[in-house]
Amino acid sequence: MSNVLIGVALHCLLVASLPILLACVIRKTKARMQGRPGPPFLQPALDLAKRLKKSDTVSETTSWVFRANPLVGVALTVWLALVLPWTGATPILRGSGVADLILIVYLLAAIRFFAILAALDTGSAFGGLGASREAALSVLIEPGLVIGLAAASLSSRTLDLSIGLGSPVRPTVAILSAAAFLIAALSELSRMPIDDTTTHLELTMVHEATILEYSGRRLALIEWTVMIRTAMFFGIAAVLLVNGMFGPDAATNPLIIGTGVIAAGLFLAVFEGVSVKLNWRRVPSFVAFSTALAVMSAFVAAVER
Amino acid sequence: MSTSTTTEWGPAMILALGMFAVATVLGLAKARSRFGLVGFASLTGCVLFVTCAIFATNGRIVLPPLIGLAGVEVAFRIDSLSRWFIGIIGLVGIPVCIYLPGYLDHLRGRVRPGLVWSGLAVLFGAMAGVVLADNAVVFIASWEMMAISSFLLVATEHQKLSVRRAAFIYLGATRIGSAFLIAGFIWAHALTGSWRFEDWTFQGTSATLPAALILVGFLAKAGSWPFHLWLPIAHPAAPSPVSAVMSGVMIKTAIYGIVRLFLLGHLGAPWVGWILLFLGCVSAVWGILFGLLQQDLKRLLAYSSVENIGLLLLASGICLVSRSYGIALASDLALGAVLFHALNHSIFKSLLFLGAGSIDACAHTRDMDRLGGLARRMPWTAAAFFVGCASICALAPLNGFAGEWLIYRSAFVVGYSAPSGELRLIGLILLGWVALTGGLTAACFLKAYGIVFLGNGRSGEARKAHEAAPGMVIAMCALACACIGLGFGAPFVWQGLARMSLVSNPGGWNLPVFTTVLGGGILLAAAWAFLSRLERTHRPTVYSTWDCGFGPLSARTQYSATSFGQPIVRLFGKLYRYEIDVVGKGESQHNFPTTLSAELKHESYLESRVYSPAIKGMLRLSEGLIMRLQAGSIHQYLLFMIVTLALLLWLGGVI
Amino acid sequence: MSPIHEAAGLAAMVSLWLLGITRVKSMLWGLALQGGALSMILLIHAIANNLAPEIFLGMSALLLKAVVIPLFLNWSAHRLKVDRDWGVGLAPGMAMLIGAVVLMTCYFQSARFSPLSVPSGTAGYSIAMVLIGVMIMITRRLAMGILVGFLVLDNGIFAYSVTETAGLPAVIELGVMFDLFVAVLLTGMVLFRVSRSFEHMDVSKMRELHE
Amino acid sequence: MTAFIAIFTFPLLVAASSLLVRDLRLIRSIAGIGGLAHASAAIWVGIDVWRMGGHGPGIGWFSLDGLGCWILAVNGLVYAAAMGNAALLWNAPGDIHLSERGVRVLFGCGSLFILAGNAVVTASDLGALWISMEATTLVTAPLVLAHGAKSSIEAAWKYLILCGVGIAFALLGTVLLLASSAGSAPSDQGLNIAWLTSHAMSLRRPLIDTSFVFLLLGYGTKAGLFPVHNWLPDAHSESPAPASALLSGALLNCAMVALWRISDIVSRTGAHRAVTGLLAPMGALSVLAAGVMLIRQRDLKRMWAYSSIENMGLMAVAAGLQLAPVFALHALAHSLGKASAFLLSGNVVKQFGTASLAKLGGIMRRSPATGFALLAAGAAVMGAPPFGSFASEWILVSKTSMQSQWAIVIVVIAGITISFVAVLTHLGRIVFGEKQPELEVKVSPLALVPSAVLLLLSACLFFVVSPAAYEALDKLLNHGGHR
Repeated sequence: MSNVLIGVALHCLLVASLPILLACVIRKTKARMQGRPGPPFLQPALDLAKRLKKSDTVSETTSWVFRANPLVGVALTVWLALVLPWTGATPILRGSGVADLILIVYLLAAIRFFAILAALDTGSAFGGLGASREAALSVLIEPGLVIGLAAASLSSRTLDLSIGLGSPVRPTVAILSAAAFLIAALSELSRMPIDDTTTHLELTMVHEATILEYSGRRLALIEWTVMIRTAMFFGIAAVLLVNGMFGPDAATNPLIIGTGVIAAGLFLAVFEGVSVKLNWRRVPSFVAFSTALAVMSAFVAAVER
Repeated sequence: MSTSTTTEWGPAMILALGMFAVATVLGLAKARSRFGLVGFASLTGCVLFVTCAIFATNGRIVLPPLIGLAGVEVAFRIDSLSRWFIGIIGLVGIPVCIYLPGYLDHLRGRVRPGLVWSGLAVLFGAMAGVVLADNAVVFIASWEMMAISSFLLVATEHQKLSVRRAAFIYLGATRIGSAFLIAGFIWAHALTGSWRFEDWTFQGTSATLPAALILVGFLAKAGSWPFHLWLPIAHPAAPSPVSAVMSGVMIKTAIYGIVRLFLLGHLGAPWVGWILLFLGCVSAVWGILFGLLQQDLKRLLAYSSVENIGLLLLASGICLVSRSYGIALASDLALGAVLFHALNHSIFKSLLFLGAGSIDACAHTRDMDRLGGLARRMPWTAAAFFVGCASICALAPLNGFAGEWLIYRSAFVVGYSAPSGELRLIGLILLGWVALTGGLTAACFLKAYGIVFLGNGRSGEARKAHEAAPGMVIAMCALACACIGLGFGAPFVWQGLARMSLVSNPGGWNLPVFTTVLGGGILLAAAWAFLSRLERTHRPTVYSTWDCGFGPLSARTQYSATSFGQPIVRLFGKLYRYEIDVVGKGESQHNFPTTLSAELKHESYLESRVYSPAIKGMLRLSEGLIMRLQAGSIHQYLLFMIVTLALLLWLGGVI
Repeated sequence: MSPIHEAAGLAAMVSLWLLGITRVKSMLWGLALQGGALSMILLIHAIANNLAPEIFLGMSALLLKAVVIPLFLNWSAHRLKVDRDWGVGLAPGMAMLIGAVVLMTCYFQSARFSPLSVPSGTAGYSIAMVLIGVMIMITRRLAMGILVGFLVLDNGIFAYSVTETAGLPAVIELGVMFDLFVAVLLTGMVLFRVSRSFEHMDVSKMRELHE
Repeated sequence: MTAFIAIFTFPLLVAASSLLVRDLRLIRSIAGIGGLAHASAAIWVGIDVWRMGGHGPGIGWFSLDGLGCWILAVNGLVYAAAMGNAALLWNAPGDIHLSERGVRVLFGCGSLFILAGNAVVTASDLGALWISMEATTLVTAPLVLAHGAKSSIEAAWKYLILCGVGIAFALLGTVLLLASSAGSAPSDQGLNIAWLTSHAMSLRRPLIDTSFVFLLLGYGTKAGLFPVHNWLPDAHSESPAPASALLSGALLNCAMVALWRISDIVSRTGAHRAVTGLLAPMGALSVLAAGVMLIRQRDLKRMWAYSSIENMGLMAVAAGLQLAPVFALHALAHSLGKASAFLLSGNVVKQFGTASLAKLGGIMRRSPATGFALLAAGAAVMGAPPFGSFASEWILVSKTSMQSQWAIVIVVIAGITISFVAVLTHLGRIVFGEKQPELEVKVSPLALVPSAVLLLLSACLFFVVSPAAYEALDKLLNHGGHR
């Protein structure tokens, strides 16, 4: 009992700290990759704090959706971070079914739903552009996401990820699923090579275009949401990989997974430093690759039981 | 023989049907009344339906044989399945009855309200007759009445050519469908010698042909691919409350038929499950892909009905297939999914159609590229429509999610417990397929809500729109509340299904909805409290949307319905030969056109390659036959006679 | 060879001749001859068996088929200025050739149509007359020719009933003949209206009612 | 005896008055009253025969039996409605549609026709039946001619010749039947239906087949079955509407009765396969072909004519499978619906001056009652509930499938479906839609009454057909009478 309590406390602690740490690591590494010293290590956290102090400017065209979006986003993301087993420690309400795969996917969809509507709410061309691209991306990634994770948790016979991801799984399945999941995560998180988070050219934006109208506190909330989501996705990918390669025990070790998340962040930063953004028209085939990996994983999981 | 019932709820059910009969007569008699007694009678009937659905006990009702066809009695049966669908009819009926008077106000001068009321009353009564029918004859009689009343309702605004065309396409489709159904029923009757559904037990090869005929009949009514063409034509043509009933409830009667005969009945042919699975998969994606293309809001909703019917068929397919492989849990879950999703779809789809009706009535257009910014002008409608959209996108924890979750779960159960690898793989792939459908649905309804309600108005009408009449708003809000309530109450609904012994596994629902809602809600409240605490000192500044410094943004710079769907549509462009023709005019046309226009082209293969040629062929056959045979020459006529004589002599064995 | 057989053969030959000629007046002569021959069969049969009603029937048939109808048609042809019918589709000569084949086939296949299932020349002749009557109708261009064909067809049936059966009851047979007479009168009336409205008698050009 | 006087007197009176009475208005009232009186007499006689278990009085070659009485009553209803409609419609002399002489012909020949028709259905001897049948052709030809236009002359000519040839074949068939009974039948009984029925087994086999083929072709031509239907659309579309109603609602029934009587005899001779193998498929083929031909129609009355072919096909199927009650029910249902459809088309033609489907439009807007009634008539003809034809078609299809005649069932259902869609599409096009600026003649709303009454009766029929009623009808038709 006390073990569980300690695990949950650790999980909450990691949920609070790991995302910001990851953001700092990525920012610093990227700067180093570009050959410049970059801002202080904790700059992302400082930015958040600064923005939270500022009041925001809201377009007169907008309705309640625009104002509600950051709140919904942050609330649902934190909830997901709390219930998903992405840190290696025990998530809250483990095994109660709240981390149901389908529920998770649709909560993510709800976050995206609000984000897209908020983008359309501003009535600007960029908002619409970002919104329609986000919608197209989500269509592309959802099947792979669901198939991949379902295949990974097939042997545990439950859709509850807090159990499914921590139970034994065939290495092949886990690695295929993890690869599929990572690619899907890149698009879900709007990272390179799908989307460039730091671009200043509106016509190439995806995620940035949807939040173009946000400022001050609400922007801070959104940025924090993005950080948590990034960490969470890397965490799940890390859990999958570690579980596949070293077994469930390693996958439930916070130390290993935490290191894995940071390592993934480092890897991403290096990758973003050397890769170029894909032509929007070639994105579908890139994401289809993820779906194909997921289907292969499902094939292996289904056939070799 | 007098009325005999084996349930004490028989009189109530007959009273409910009688109410609709009264409403029909009243509506015909007082063609100008908008609500009055007609509406009251219909409303009472619907309330009685819901009451019966919740409390009635099982049993049969046999009426004196007013119309006895070939020795068949007029018998109705109340059992769990009928109660479930009667409840759906009543639940949609009540808000539609509340909504209708306000809507009819907008159609004043164009239609006679009383006639719409009586048409609706017949439709409700006939749908109830379909789901209550104890034998095939009563079923068919109600089915035909349903078809004709809905045809008349589609033709309400018959002054418009497009409406007339739609009505007749609908009539033709539904008639052909019923021909198949009747043929199948007769065949089944010939095999078993009984008209009662419960006596129809046959398996194996003898079941193949009757099952195929019956299935085609049901699929045509349900609007499944490839029989769906009438649906997006007929539903938008009808007045919105009627579309709500047709899309929300009427096409579900076909699902009822499938559940009654195939899922719960004994009309088993081994391939039925696979066919349902295949057609369900195709319909789901096909319907929503075409929905994404639409600019007309009601057409979009109609195509989305095709998609949802696809999901229902898919679930039915899972149910049958997994049962044939002995996976009890999966078939149980899938059956629950069919029933629950049928209820959910009828609620949110009628909500959305009513919303579209309000938009049509208040902004005078359904063309999404002429709408926009309605959220501020019609806040209540916007709120209700938002709930409907969120629900149809299956956002947790609304009712749309609850139904789809059951489908996912049944597919997953197939995935881990099927006896063979192929089947397990199919289960997993189905998960992805449903997810794909879900993603497309989300895009489609993001477009519907985002383009119509958000941003700036794209036309004068949209900018001058006003909130709908109170009755209409109340109806929509009631449905929105039902969406939320059913979503939260999903575990109870499952228990209800188990108590009605429609599903056998009381623990089938294992998703802690309340915990999620509670946790998410607490976090949301916390975030809101935090933000409003911060905002107490610094209020947000209201300013215009960023215009890149070029001055006020025109509404034309916004994304339109077409452009929103474009990235996705282009992904699947090969499926419907999607092309955009951009035409520039002006001197140096290529670089500096003075005007630019873009035209979107797509082609529905089913229509252009299958149905049109078939209809054209039929016309040509008729033309040819009639021109050749009735050419006006008496010599030729006499020759026919001699040829016929020779033929008859030969066939008769004389020469 | 009984006289009955001879008379039936004569009637059949006449119908074949009618199939091949084009002059309307000659066709009417032929029709009269055929009617006369068939009435004679009835008369011979009746006198031989001394049946009073049959004799009366035979006399009226003779009057109607050999005298009244041909005369009426002759008068009509005169009034309508109908002279020759060049035929349509099949040339008269060809038609006659085919008619001959039909006649011979019917003769040799007559067992199928005779009550006792034995070859019976008269049954064959009768059926042949029916078929040749229809052939005449199909190959004639003028309304008058079609009418003649119809009468030949009717004569064929008459021939069958008098040669192969005990005969229809006399009253019925009279009724049949009365109907025939009225039909010819009525058709004649229609013919007059045709010639008045259409200013020709060419049936093959009457094709206004078609789809 | 009184029964015969009752059913033959009134039409005779009307016919005589149309020839002798000078005042057109008087003829109209006489015709209307005569029609009603004849209908009630026919029904009275029918009830009498029903009560006697299908046995009725006879006189000479004519006697009453169950089926005869039934069709007699049906024809009586059609006649009454047609006369009533004609009386209400042609109120002014100097009408552009029909001359005074035309009106006299309509009343006179219409009444003579019903006389001949009564003779056909009551005939107990095949010879008498043939004579009466030929008489119906002869007296209805002037009806087709009544308009006096070029096209009506053409139609009348084709009608006379084609039906004449057909009927001649039927005579040959009759004579062959007589020949097949030669030797065994007492004199004067060789064509008696009752005798033939009871001694069917003693008839000579090969001749029976031949005779049936000729009779089928002959009376089938008259009934308008598929490959030999060509006279039907022309004649029906060219005659004045009440006459079309008579032709379609009563004349075709007479021909079907003849076919019924023949097939009843032949199926008892052991040549049962000839009946089910020829008559029923021919009927099914008619249903399908008429359905296909209905898709492309340009004229309202021609459309109804093709639908008559379809319905005769259905009756032929019933006759071929020896389903007496279905046969009778469908005869009634079709006559009620089709007569009202033709009468309504007459109103439409009178009102809008055309029967062309392309030119008509927006009837609902100009006279809602007519439009609604036209739709209802369409439903009644095509077998939609709540009209009698739905009941009869349903029973026909289910009984056919009980006999496992799958090919026929499939063809019939396909035909019914196609024609339903086709007819309702055509009707919808003219009933709904915008008003079109065309000539419009005021027609007394009373002129709708006869067709409305027929439709109401058809709706009543839908509710009356119960298993008990079916049994009773079966008993009436299958016992006594000519058997």
